[in-house]
Formats: sequence, structure tokens, C-alpha cells
Amino acid sequence: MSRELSYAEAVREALRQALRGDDRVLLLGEDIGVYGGAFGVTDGLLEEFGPARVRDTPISEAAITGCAIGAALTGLRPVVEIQFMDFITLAMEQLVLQAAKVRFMFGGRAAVPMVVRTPAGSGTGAAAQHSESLEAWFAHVPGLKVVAPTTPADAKGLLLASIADDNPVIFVEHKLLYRTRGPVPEEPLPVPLGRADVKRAGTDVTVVATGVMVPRALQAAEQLAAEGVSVEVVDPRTLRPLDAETILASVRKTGRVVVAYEAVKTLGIGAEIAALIAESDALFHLQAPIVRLAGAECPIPYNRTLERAAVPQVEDIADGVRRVLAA
Amino acid sequence: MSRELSYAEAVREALRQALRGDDRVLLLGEDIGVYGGAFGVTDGLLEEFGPARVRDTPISEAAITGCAIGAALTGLRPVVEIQFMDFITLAMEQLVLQAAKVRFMFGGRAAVPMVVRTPAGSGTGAAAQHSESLEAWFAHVPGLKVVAPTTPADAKGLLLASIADDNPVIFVEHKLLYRTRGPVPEEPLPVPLGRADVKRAGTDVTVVATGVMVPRALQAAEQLAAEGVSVEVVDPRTLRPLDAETILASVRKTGRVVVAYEAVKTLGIGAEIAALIAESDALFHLQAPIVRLAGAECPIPYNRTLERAAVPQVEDIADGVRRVLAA
Amino acid sequence: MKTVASGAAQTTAMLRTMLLIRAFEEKADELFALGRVHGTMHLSIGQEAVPVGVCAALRPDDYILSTHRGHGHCLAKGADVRRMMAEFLGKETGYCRGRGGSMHIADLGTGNLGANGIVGGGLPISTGVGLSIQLRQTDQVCVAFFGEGAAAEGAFHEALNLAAIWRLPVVYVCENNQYAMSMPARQALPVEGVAQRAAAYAMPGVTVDGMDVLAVHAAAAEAVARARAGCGPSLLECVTYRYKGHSKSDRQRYRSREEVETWRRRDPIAALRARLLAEGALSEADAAQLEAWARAAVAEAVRFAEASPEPDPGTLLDEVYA
Amino acid sequence: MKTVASGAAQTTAMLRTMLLIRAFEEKADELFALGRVHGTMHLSIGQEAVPVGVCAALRPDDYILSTHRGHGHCLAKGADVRRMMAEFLGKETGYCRGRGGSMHIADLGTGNLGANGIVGGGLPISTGVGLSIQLRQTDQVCVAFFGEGAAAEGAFHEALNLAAIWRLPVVYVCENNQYAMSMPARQALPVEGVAQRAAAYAMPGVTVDGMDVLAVHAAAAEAVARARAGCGPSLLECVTYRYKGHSKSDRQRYRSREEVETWRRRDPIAALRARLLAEGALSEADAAQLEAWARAAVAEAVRFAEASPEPDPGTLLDEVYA
Ligand SMILES: Cc1ncc(C[n+]2csc(CCOP(=O)(O)OP(=O)(O)O)c2C)c(N)n1
Ligand SMILES: Cc1ncc(C[n+]2csc(CCOP(=O)(O)OP(=O)(O)O)c2C)c(N)n1
Ligand SMILES: [Mg+2]
Ligand SMILES: [Mg+2]
Repeated sequence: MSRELSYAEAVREALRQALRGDDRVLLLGEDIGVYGGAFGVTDGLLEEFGPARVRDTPISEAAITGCAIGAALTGLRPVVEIQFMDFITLAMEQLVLQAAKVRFMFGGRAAVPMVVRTPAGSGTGAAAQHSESLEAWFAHVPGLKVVAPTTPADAKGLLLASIADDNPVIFVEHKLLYRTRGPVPEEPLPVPLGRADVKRAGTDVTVVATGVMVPRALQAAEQLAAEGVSVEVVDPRTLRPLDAETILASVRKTGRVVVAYEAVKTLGIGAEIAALIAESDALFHLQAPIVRLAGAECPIPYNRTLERAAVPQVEDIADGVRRVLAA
Repeated sequence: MSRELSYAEAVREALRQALRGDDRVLLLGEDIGVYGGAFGVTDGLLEEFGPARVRDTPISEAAITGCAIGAALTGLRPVVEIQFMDFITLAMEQLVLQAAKVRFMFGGRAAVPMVVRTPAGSGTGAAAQHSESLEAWFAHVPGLKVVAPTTPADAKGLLLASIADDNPVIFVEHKLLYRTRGPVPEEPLPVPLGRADVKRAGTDVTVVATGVMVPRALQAAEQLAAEGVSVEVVDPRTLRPLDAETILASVRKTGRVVVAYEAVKTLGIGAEIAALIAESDALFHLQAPIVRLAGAECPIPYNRTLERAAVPQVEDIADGVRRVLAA
Repeated sequence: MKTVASGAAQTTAMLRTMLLIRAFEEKADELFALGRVHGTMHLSIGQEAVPVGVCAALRPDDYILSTHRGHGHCLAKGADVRRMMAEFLGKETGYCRGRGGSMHIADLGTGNLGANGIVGGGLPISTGVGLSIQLRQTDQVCVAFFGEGAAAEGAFHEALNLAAIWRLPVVYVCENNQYAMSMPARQALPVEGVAQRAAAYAMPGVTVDGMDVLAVHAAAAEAVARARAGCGPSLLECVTYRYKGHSKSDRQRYRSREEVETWRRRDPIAALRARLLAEGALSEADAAQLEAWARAAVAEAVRFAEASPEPDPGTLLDEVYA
Repeated sequence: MKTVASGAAQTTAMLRTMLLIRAFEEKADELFALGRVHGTMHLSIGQEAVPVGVCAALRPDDYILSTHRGHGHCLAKGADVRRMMAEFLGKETGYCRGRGGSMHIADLGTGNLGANGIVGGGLPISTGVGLSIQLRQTDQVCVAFFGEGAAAEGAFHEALNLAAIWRLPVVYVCENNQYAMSMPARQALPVEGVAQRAAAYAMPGVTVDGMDVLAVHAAAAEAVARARAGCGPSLLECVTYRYKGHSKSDRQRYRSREEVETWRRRDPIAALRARLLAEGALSEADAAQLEAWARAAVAEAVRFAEASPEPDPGTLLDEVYA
């Protein structure tokens, strides 16, 4: 049974079902209790599950993360909320040197089943320290998984899968998607990690898009359809491990690729996607150089016009597709 | 006038000349004083410049970095040593959200002239928390520059240029290179940032290599020369900004590319290099898919055999070149 | 607490600055409600005595590091309200050319090294400023403002520890407004107040009524004098309260209306006004004039800002590198 | 300090474990000198009383988090010396299948959640273990070992603060061996000792002679009992000394030979041995037998490790994900 939920509601439903279904699950984060989280995602969970399992923490990102590691190592399945992805910079040591490596360093004799949820992205006028898109850093780290849902259904299903996963998962939510709505199954059905989703099938150009670029790419595809261009939109959904096969299959079919992501272009996730194509046989199917559309090489500015100019918009994606077709 | 120095001595000479030449320069770091630094790089500097300018700090990577930012904002030119690159994970917030962004956020009205020197890489049996190669993270961050010298001469000249630069620079030294020797000019001559260096000219294959992969690529090139293969070895030297032109020119010439780096393959610096090629006209010069040789998708293991297996060796590079030639 | 060395003129100047901050933030609130601001902001209404009392103890060449709730610090250190408003509205004439906004206003000219979007983010930097002062052998002082919520961050600990062992001229001023977003201080702190932590750094820790600008000023003056004399850092905790929500999206479910009302009755501006009237240092007319001046200055700032150009998107990449 | 509740048998067991640790590390040192180890290591020779005294106060199902200088913690918590040595030599039969080495030995079976290459890195994790114990409502206890150098890290502050406000069953044990690599504690700490910081977290802070295993044990037993009873965390500082360099490359220019000699004269093993002899709890022959046993156990561990296979490079990626 499916009904319409917002992306934020879908995340909340996944958390609620996980908390109901498994005593080992607990939430940790700043202002996730009575405040309901900076973006309202955990609203109501304190009331249902109490302050022990929906635990408001002081402002200590490193220690909160460490708490999750310690809890995960000793039988629990913690879910941390880092209020803005920017603040995850304070927890890099715990996430990357501890959570990601413990299992390997201990010869496979430990597991760290934890999830770090965090809202990313610009577009809210919050400027350079509240608009980060840092997923590429984590996708560079063996031992971590990185998930970035773009629809309410994926948000719910991928979060359930992340909580059920025995590895540390960075779960990147996008602020601008929280209010978008879509059908979501009522049941707690996980969406498997590591599988891309073709969000729109097409034949002329492949647009591989992540995060908020997925709805933008879909809008651009709609516009381009009117121009007679058939765009395939591929949403990797999981950024580590990347589902290279789905991407490469699409590229082999269309021979033209646009990669759209919000993070800074240099070494953002699209760099890896372009590299995967360039080192595969799909290279020989390319009829034009790959076009990467991504964040400008600057911090996110405050002013609304500058902020818009700093990341790809629908029209930029449409132009990118036209460009890759013209080449 | 030039004489042979080790890479460590070349770094030290740059520090000494900078300290002598500019009162605003100071060094901060753990055990950089009487101990001379974990790798001996700052040996003797305390004696010459005293404890105020060669300042031993407690174990506080975030605050040391913050100290450098505060000092840089108010007229000094601090050089921080982070004892192992792994520990820079503790300073990400200060480096990425503060140092890199302050200038932009303040509308260009401030500058943060500071350098963070840090030894990277595996090969010493120091295992997963003392062997990181995290340069790609920083190359993803606008506002930072990232430099990774591979010869004693470059180490000295690039460090002088980094200290003279008005931006925050992450200066990545490689542990295995510290004892390598080469000619170094006596004078304090900067090597400009942002320019790649063709370390060996060739016509059949381009190997773009960074860090310790540069000497390994040169060794492989030597072996391959005996087989009649002419390898061009390009060392970007600065990873942000990347000198795309020098790389692309080489690719246009050879039509075959191997990218060799030590960091984890996914989203390591070679991802960006491959992407740059794939989005340029050089794509049409490619006669074979790009080959990326890089760190395995795992933390660095302790055992020596495993450790060797986790990163490309000379023979892997030679094989990679043969592979790209055979394709 | 009496008017100490301050003198009536200085005290009146403090009232003036507090009124200006209040007027600025009430206008900011209004503009926000009108949908004329894209972004977020954090109002310090109710807390004005802290920045004003502290900055009155500073010289123009002294430094401050501010927080996300930084409008008061900025004005108290001497910023031009017009360029602040322009920044708030994202204009090219703003302090940061519209790149920074409310959370990043900096005015290097008056020694304000910037607001900060990261809780505790300015603390290590302030220690570095102290180090720089010590190395440059000037007798400047640096003040680092932070909220009590920031005292849970590792940065707090590292920064104070380094300042202590190196005896740096930094005054750490905690604005304990009882809450970090929704987290009550009594729940986040195992000790009574942040000043209790000063002993861990062997530095003086003083708690002062943050609703009393003169008390704040006296305590700050002492800490600043210590720092200037080379006697090292201090921790000054000012107990205060924010009247408004944490930011615009706050439903304030973590506190009661009564609690807010109780604190409002101790309003720092009303208290100082009443006192100056009682001491005869100010007439009702003087007071009304100051209030009008503040409102007019802010109205003029809005006009200035609104008449100012937007930044040109073509300049987006201009300020990334020096 | 008398032999308290410990009883002669337990005290003799402590001596035995201290001898085993000493023998293990002396052998490690020797193997290193022979070039048979690829990597680095940190010896705790001189500090054995701390892990042994503390772990004697723990139950098998209690947890510890260890440090880079962790051989002692591991053996004191009950690890098998053969699998430790195998790990030290990078063998497949080692605790971490040769992936971890000296700096990452963990033995989940005895509750040792691992050594740590990051100074202070285990502290936030230990707080999480405490949280887990509290939520699972067992009466386990977690001990987090750390060096005095780690007390400068933000992680120290955040971890202790959370444990304090949540009253978690964690005992933070500081091994103050006077130096962090080359940095003297007196230069890195503005206060006399790390225990002085306990007050900032409203937890008991106790300083004890870390060369006296019985004193360590008594203090640890009290802190552990508190934690087990639900009375929250404690900070226990054990004043000790490392005889050897920080790691293999240390020229020890930061301290004098005389200083080392002075401390060596207070050797914790010699002291306990002498005491047991004096009390008549042990004869010279018993003592010699214990020493021989320790050396033999280590020799057997080396044989075991050397006979063990190397890890297969084909399995490199096997343990990255669960
Ligand atoms: C590192 C970090 N964590 C979390 C936040 C989100 N946040 C912004 S202000 C705030 C509360 C800060 O409380 P306090 O330090 O007491 O300052 P106040 O807001 O009360 O002035 C939080 C949690 C942030 N900006 N930075
Ligand atoms: C975060 C971090 N910074 C620096 C180091 C390098 N390092 C390893 S041990 C050490 C000294 C630690 O001193 P202390 O905590 O007192 O422990 P001890 O070595 O004396 O046992 C340093 C600086 C590290 N491993 N991790
Ligand atoms: Mg507060
Ligand atoms: Mg120590």
C-alpha cells in the first residue's frame, strides 16, 4: 500500500519503523527531540520513543559520532543526525579513521552498524558554512557506504536498508527535497544499497544526476522532450559503492553523457563517474566529450542570485544536453 | 648554485630560508622543536629560531590549525606541521570551513596566508591510521591550494612558493621520499604553483603520476624503454589548481594514458585527471581507455606483503603501460 | 554595582549602542517577516548588554571574534550600520559584498574578524590572534565571543588550553543565554556554568549578570586589563537570555512563555535607561531622542541597502583566492 | 597502602601479568632491533602497574579501550600472548589477521575494543560503549585508557562531558607518563595534572601513584564500583613513566638520563616483588619461577607467531565490509 508522503515524512517513517521494529536502534543528534530536528525530520519521535532512544545531545559532533561507534561495536544500531553536512567536518576523524576502518583493522572481527544522516546542499540562503555537499569525500573512503536518495520512496527504502546494513553508512539528505512529495509504500520495505535507478528512460543522451540534480534533470528532460530529444536520467542513489554497470549500460546505449551534481566540480562524484566511463569500453561509444555540470569553484555565497549561479539549474542541464548533442 | 640534498633537507632548507627572510613566518606543530619533527624535517630549527617561532604544541590539531588562521588573519605567515596526514581529519572544520572560506565569505577583504605541511602515504608498516593519502579531499575545496612535491628541488621551491602565497596551502610531503636525494639550488628560488612538470619526455604513453608514484613511474619508464616503449611522465606537482593544459597536451600527443596515484582509486586525484581528459577534445585522441592505477579499496594493512599489494608498485605501472598499449 | 570609572558619557554611549543593536534586529526581524531576506539569521534581542559592555572595554585596534548571533558584537565594535544592513540584504555595498550575510559579517577595519556559522569555530582562531599579538609584541587584546552551547565542542577545550599554556591575551566571553537552540544549558553542562571550567585551564573564571551592562563592562575591563598586561587569558561568563527564537524556524517548544516573560522584565536596555534617569544622567527627552536616533539610523541603513546594487554574478569567482 | 581486599593470590597474579607484559615488550624490542618487525611500536615498559592494577578491577565482560601504547592493556585484560605476538609480527593467526599490528590489536573476546593509533581517538568511542551499557541495562563498565597528551585533544573534552551529563559507566584512566612524545606534561598542561580537569565535568578526579600496582588497583576498584552502581564516570590519573623512547626513532633529547634512572629506581615490578617477598607471600624461588614462566610464555608466543602463515594478499579486500 502506497500513499503520498514528503521526503521528510518518508525519512521519519523509516526511522519510526526501524525504532519500532528493532530495540537496538537509537537516534542521537542535536535538537532531534522536542525541537524535532533543524528540518523537522524527527518531529514526534521523542514522544513515541522517549529521551533514551531519541537522544538530544550537546554540540559535540565528534563525540556524538564516537558514541555511535561505541554503541555499534557493542550491539546497538545507532542513527546519528548531523544537523548540517558542513558540521560533519568535525567528525571526520571518528568517521574515517575509526568507523570506516575498525572492521578491517581488527581483521574482520568487529562490525560498526551505524548510520549518519545529514542534510546537504545549497539553495536556502544559508551561505558558505551551511550549504556543503561533501559526499565525494566519503565516497573516497573504503569501509563507508554513501547513500543519497532523491525521492520520498527512495528516502524511506534506502534508509531502512542503511539501518539494516552492518557497515557505517553516510546518508545524505537534500534540504531542498524535504518538501517534495511522492508515493511511498507503507510497509518497511528496504531499497537495496548499491543499485542505481533509471529515473527516466531515453535514447539520445544519458544524464547521470545526484541529489537535487535528479529532479532538475527530470525537468530538463521534460523540456527537451518537447524539442524531440530523448533523455535518460540515471540516479546512482548509492554513491559508494557506485553501480557502474547501470551507468555504463546507459552510456553504451546513448553515446552521450552529461553528469550533473551540486558539489564543487573538481573531484565531486561526477569526476569518478566520468573516470569510470573513460576507463571502460563505454569510452568507445562516446560520440562527444562528457559534459560535467557541477558546483562552481567557490564557497556557496549568501546572495540569492550568486547562490543560484553557483550550482546548476534546470536550464543549465538542458543547455548541457544540447551541448553534448551538438558536439 | 646547486648541490645534492635529501627531500627532507630540502624542505628544511626552505623553512630555514623563509624563517630567515621573513619575520612573519613561524612554525607550529607537535614535536617540531627539540625532537625535530616525527620525520626529522625541522631538526635544528628550534636552535636557530627559538621556541617562539618554532613552536611545539600540545596534541590539538584543530586548535593548532585555528591558531594558524588567526595568526594569518592578523599579519603573520604560519607554517603548521600536522605530524601524519591522517591527523588532518581532526582539523577539517578549521581548514575547510574556516581557512578556505574566510576570504570569500568576507567579500575578499581578508587573506589567510598559511601552509599546512604534512607527511602522507604508506610503505612504512604504520598501518591504517598512519598511512593516509587524503589530498583529493582538499583538491575538492575551493579556497585551498594543494601541493605535492616529488623531488628535493620541487620540495624546496614549491614550499617557498607556498609560504609566499596569500592563500591556505596544503603541502603534502611523502614519507618514502624524505630520504631520496637530488640537486637543489642554494638560493631561495620559488617554483611556481599550478604548473605541472614533465619529468620524462616520451611519445607512446602518458603516465600522469603523483607523489611516490612519480619515481615509480620513472623506474617503470626506464624498464619499458628497454622494451622500446617511450613513456612520458607528467607530474602535476600542484593538485589544486591542476595544470590541465600540460596534461592534455601530453595526452593529445601520445593518445594513451595511465594515471598512477597512491590514494584510494575511487575519487582519488586520478578521477579528476581522467574526467578532465574525458570532457576535453583530448578524448578524441585516446586510442585506448584510460588506465587508472591506484590504491586498493581498503584501509592500509599492517602486514608488509598486504601493504605492498594495496598500492601500485613499479611493476604494476609497467604492466599498466603495457595494458594501455595493448588495448 | 555602581557606574565605576565609566562615567555618565560612556554609560550613555552604551545605552545608545544597545538601542542601535535593538533597532537593527527589530528591523531585521520585520524585513524577514516581510519575506525580504533570503537566508537565516539569529537575533540577540535581550542580550545587548554583553557585546556592549565587553566592547566598551576594548580599544579600536583590539580584535573580536563573533558568532552566528553576531549583530550586537559587530555594532558594538563600531561597524557602520548601513554596510551591515546592506550585507544582511545581500548587497554589493555590504561588508562582505553580499557573499557572507548575517552569519559571516566581518569588519576588519574595526577589528571584527567575523561572525561564524560554526558553533565554536571562532575559538581556535581567537587563540591564534592572541598568539599573533604576542609574537608581534603589540599590546592588543582579542575577545572571543561564544555561546554556552559551544562549551561542549572540542574546539573550546583546545583553544582555551593553548591560550592558557602560552599566556595569550585573549578574553573568552561566554554568552550564556540558557539555551543552545533547544538544548537547555542545565542539561548540556554537568557543572553549574561555563565559568566553572576556567579552573581546568588555570585561568580566572568570572560569572556576571549579563543583563547589567555595567557589570559586564566592569568584569570585561578587568579581564582585558589582565590580558593587556601580559597576565594571560580569562573566561568571562555573562548570564543572559534571548527573547526571540533560535532562528526563524523555531517553535520554541523547549521553554515556556512565562520564562521568557520573566527575563523580559529584566531587560538590559530598560534597566540601564531607568538607572540613568534615576541618577539624573539622562532626561526622558534625552532617552527618547536616543531611541529616535537609533530607529532613524536603522531606517537610513535600510534605505542605503535597498538603493545598493546586487552583486554581479560575473564576479562570482573573484574572491576565492587572493 | 596495604594489600587491601586483593589478597595475596590476586597480588601474585598481578605480578605475573606485569612480568608477562614486561617480557612481551622486551622481546618486541629485541625483535625490532633485529629488523624482524615492519612498522612501528610503542613500549610501555615502566608503566605496567597501570593496566594491571586497573584491569584487575574489571570483570571479563567489562570493556576497555586502549591506546597506541597498548600491549599492557591487552595482556592485562586477558589476551592470549601468542595471538598478540602473531599480530605484532603481521601473521594470519594474529588478533587482527595481520591487518592491524601493534597499534590496532583488539581482542573482542576479552572486551578489549582495540588499541588506537589516534591520540584521544578511543575516548568518544568509550563514551558510546558506556551509553550502550546504559541502554542495554547491563551492569558492565568501560575503561578508557589515554595518555596525558590526549588531554589536549578536543575529543577528551567532548567525551568526558557527554559521559558526565548522561552518568555513563565509564572510567577514564589517564596514564600520565610525563611526556607526549617530546612534549613534557608540565609544558602542555596549565594545571598540575589531568585529574584537575575532572571538576570541569563534575566527576571525581583521583591521582594515584602509577608505579604502585596496589594503589592503582584500589583507586580503580573504587571508580569501577561507582560506575557499576550507576553513579557515573570518574577520571583516574596514574602517575607513571616510560623507560624507553616514544617509539623506535626517538633520540630522547627532551629528557635526561638521570631522570630516567630516577624513575627506574621506582620500578613497579621490582617494587611489588620486593613487597611480596617482604610480606612472605612469595619466596625468591616463586618469583624466579614467575619470571621464567613469563619469558617462556613469550618465547612460545614467538615460536607460534613464526610458525604461522602470512596473510594471503588475495584476501586483501575481504574485511573491508561486513
Ligand atoms: C558545529 C556546529 N554544530 C551545530 C550548529 C547548529 N547550531 C547553530 S547555533 C546552535 C546553538 C548554539 O548555542 P550557543 O552556543 O549557546 O549559542 P546561542 O545560539 O545560544 O547564541 C546550533 C546547534 C552549528 N552552527 N555548528
Ligand atoms: C591525533 C594524533 N596526533 C598525534 C599523534 C602522534 N602521536 C602518537 S603518540 C603521541 C604522544 C601521545 O602522548 P600521550 O597521550 O601522553 O601518550 P604516551 O605516548 O605518552 O603513552 C603523538 C603526538 C597521533 N597518533 N594522533
Ligand atoms: Mg546559548
Ligand atoms: Mg604521555
